[in-house]
Amino acid sequence: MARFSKAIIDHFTHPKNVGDVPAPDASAHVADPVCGDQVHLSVLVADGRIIEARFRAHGCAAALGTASILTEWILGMEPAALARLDEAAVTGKVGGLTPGQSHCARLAVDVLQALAQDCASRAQGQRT
Amino acid sequence: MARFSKAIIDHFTHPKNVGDVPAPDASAHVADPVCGDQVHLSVLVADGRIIEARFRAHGCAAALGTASILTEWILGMEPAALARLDEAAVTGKVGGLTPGQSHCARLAVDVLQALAQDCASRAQGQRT
Amino acid sequence: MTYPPIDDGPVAGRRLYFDNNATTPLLPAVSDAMYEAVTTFGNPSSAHLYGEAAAALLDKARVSVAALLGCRPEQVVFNSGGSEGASSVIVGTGLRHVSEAGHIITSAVEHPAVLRACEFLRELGFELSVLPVDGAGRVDPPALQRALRRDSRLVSIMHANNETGALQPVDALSGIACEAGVAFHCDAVQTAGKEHIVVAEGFVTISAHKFHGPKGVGALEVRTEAPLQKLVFGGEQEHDRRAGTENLLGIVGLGAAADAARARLGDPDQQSRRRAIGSALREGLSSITGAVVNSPAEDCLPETVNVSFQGLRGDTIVDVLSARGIAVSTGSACHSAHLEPSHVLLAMGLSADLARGAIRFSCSCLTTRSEVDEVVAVTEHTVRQLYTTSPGCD
Amino acid sequence: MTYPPIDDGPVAGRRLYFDNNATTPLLPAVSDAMYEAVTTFGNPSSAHLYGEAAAALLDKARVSVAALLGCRPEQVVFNSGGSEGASSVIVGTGLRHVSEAGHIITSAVEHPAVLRACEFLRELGFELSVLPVDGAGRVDPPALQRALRRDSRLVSIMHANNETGALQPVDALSGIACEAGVAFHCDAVQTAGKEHIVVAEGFVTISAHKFHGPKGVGALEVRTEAPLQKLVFGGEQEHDRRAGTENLLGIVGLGAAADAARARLGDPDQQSRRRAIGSALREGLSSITGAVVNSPAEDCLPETVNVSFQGLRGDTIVDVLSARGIAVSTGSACHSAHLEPSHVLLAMGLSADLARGAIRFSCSCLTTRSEVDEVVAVTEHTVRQLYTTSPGCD
Ligand SMILES: Cc1ncc(COP(=O)(O)O)c(C=O)c1O
Ligand SMILES: Cc1ncc(COP(=O)(O)O)c(C=O)c1O
Repeated sequence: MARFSKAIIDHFTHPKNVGDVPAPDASAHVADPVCGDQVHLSVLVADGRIIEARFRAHGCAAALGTASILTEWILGMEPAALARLDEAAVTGKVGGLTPGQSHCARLAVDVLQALAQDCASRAQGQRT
Repeated sequence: MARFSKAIIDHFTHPKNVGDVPAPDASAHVADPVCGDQVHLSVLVADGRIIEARFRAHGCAAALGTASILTEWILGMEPAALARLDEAAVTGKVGGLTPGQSHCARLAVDVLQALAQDCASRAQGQRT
Repeated sequence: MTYPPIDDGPVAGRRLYFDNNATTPLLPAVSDAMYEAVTTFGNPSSAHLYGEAAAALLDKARVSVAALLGCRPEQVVFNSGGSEGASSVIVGTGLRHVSEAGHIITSAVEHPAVLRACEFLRELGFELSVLPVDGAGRVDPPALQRALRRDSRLVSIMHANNETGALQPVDALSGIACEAGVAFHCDAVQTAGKEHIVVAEGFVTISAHKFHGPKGVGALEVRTEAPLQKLVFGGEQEHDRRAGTENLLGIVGLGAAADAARARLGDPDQQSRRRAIGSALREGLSSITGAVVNSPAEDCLPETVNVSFQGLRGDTIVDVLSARGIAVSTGSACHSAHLEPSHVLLAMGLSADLARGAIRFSCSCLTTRSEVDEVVAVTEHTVRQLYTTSPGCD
Repeated sequence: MTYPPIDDGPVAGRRLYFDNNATTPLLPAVSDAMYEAVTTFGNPSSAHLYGEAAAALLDKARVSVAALLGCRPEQVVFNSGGSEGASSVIVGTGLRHVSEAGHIITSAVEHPAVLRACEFLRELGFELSVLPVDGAGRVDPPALQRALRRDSRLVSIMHANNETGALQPVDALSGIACEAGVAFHCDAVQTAGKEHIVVAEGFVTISAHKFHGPKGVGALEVRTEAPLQKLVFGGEQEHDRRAGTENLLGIVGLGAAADAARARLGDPDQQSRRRAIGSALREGLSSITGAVVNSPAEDCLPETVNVSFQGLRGDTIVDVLSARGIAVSTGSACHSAHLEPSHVLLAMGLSADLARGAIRFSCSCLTTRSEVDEVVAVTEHTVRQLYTTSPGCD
């Protein structure tokens, strides 16, 4: 197996949606305590669906590529659905990860769950 | 340097004068106590010169080739002259010897000296 | 096969190579694979495209060698050849047990790569048992059973003997060692590519150049849980068992040679051809006056025929045949004017004189029947000539 | 030079190889010499024409390597590369003194081939002094003087560092060891073929693949009376100092690479071209925002530029550059998701973060000025993009 899937290479060489959404409806930042990789996601939500997503990341190339892929993947999703994406789903979406890159899927799941939570708590906040 | 001179190769592949001169005027047999090589020479002498020479030998290929070369080289020589041929002369005549083959020159000098002695003692025997 | 010409050969045209136990020519498939790999120059450890392309060649060769040996790819440790393979296991055992030493078992007919390494362990304080062999050159398995001790660290016994071709019962021997919990090493340098190697459990050493691969590359098969001490330190190449940037071209050649050998082993026609050539050589040589065949008739590599000519010296025959364009060897390394008789033949009970008269003819899959006939004829002529020249004969 | 294409490279057409300290491509003269030698397949130890032809190739290569090193041919011991060379001297010293042990001296910036072997000696009971280095990565000769003890067995210090290119004062260091009667080993794997190696007395390790020869072959220069313990046992090859059938094709390649390197070393035009290329690379990289050059400005191989980008990770830059067709390396082997900072850079006093941001660019005699310009431009673009992506930046 090659070290990187074609999708990951595409995304770390030509990352999509780099930066921060201005005035985001939700955002999340997670860091892997072992490898030090960090991912930051911020999104705009409209009509209960994500309509814009941006990322920043620090870490290995696979982590960067994965984060960029996430920003395209989650468009159109309901925030609550993010929490149901698991490592297997992420690994499949990015075109495969080597054992040494499996932390990228974990990090992605963590940031998606944090994002879902942030959406939920802000929605909660708005409702109350 | 190749392991064998052209002359030595010629002579051990196509040995000249193999065997024993019938009714020789002189003969000699020497053996190297270290490597076990043996050379036997027998000659006919007429008018004070060697007119026929034959050899038998057991040992390395260089010893065989050297013995064969000797049987041609000494033709026409006076028996006394044989005792004056030294290792350098033999080495030159056979086209060179490697350090591992230098015992062949020693063996040749030994057999030539023994042959000269045998000639001398037989001549002595005839005179008295 | 016509072999490449060699400068200054005195017998114009004749080139018969019967020294395949010393080394073999590359098969065209092997040199082609190496040519092709020349441009894949990356370091297999490098984390970029050049490195990945090189690593892919390495992986492919590892799969080929594993298929030849019938093991898993990760059990294959590439190294620089048979001597390193044997030394790494034996010296490695010495290093692992250097403080308490212990006991090592080998046989009297091993290659110097094994014998010298075992003798070095004796210098380090180990005790060494050297098992005797019978007239066929074989170790008796019960003798190994009796030699085993509680402090035995390693048993090292070869598969096929390089001088005679005699095969040891390594399956039984490795089973005995293994049952006693003692590590087993098999020097299979002469069998790899020629015979299936059946070792129950242990380390197996092979070398590419004995089966039409390049010289200076080989592999150690680690078919055991026994620990392997690194001897070459550095990076984590070869699953952290042998450091150093890999001999990529050599390993590619080894892989291609393994593929070709596996095809031969699985081809009944090639196997019967091989046996026919071996029999013709053995019969032809044994019919020469003065010949005594030293290779056993049974359980022997057919391509190896070791024969002594009574009263003659093997080194002399080798040199005269060489001058006639025929490459054979005495089977034992001869370093001085004083010809040492082979330790293998002495261990089999031959007299020193007969052992000094031994020469080894060894074929490969490239040897033809007409080459065999020619080599027998030239040997017969040469032997007759040497007898005529001998002081004791007429 | 255009490098051979590699399958599936995502940046069509671009292939820039700047990882020559990891390994180098074969020069055409080297692969030609190897192609030619393929048919000379004899075993150099064999006493017949095939063996003599092979031995002649071996002798020729030995003369070439001796000429490059400025030593006598019989001081050259061929082996399987740099890791074996270093291990053979260090582990060999361990084996020679295993009963009484003693003291070993090395430096903090050595290659793992030396460090791991020295650490193994520590396991055997030796004491190990690891000399520190200054900010340029250099050992201070008086520090060696102070570290020497009566029971010191070996000093092993490299010539050029593989990660930074920094040159050690090995002439002075070997002189100090030698005066104290302690054996000296110099790992000159990165200098052979690039710089003259000036070691007063000692063992010198070189490896062919670092100067356009094949991988898996090298030599140990024995420029000393100090004893050398065999590690690979068997026949009496290499003047009885390293057993095993010789890697003939590899050695022929090493010889041809040595001839070419000697020609380059003696050619002032090539030397000034080499320095100009190195300076352009260094200057280009150092002008990139965030760059800190770790290779010393003086006494450094011009072809090696080690540079850290503050706040970025070296392995990430390597992977992105690789995807863009540019081969560079972090300089330190990275085996896990957890990137270990380089022991060399840490020893020079860099912070772990800066050390993790290091990448090594290394040229060879085949590198062109336009390749340098392109690699600097792509690196600048990549680094800027990574800064933009970083959480802390804008
Ligand atoms: C039985 C046996 N073991 C070991 C070796 C050593 O192998 P290499 O020459 O590849 O080091 C050889 C051949 O030389 C051999 O025939
Ligand atoms: C300084 C240094 N020493 C030793 C080695 C090991 O050499 P080899 O890979 O030939 O075993 C290398 C390269 O890998 C090196 O750069």
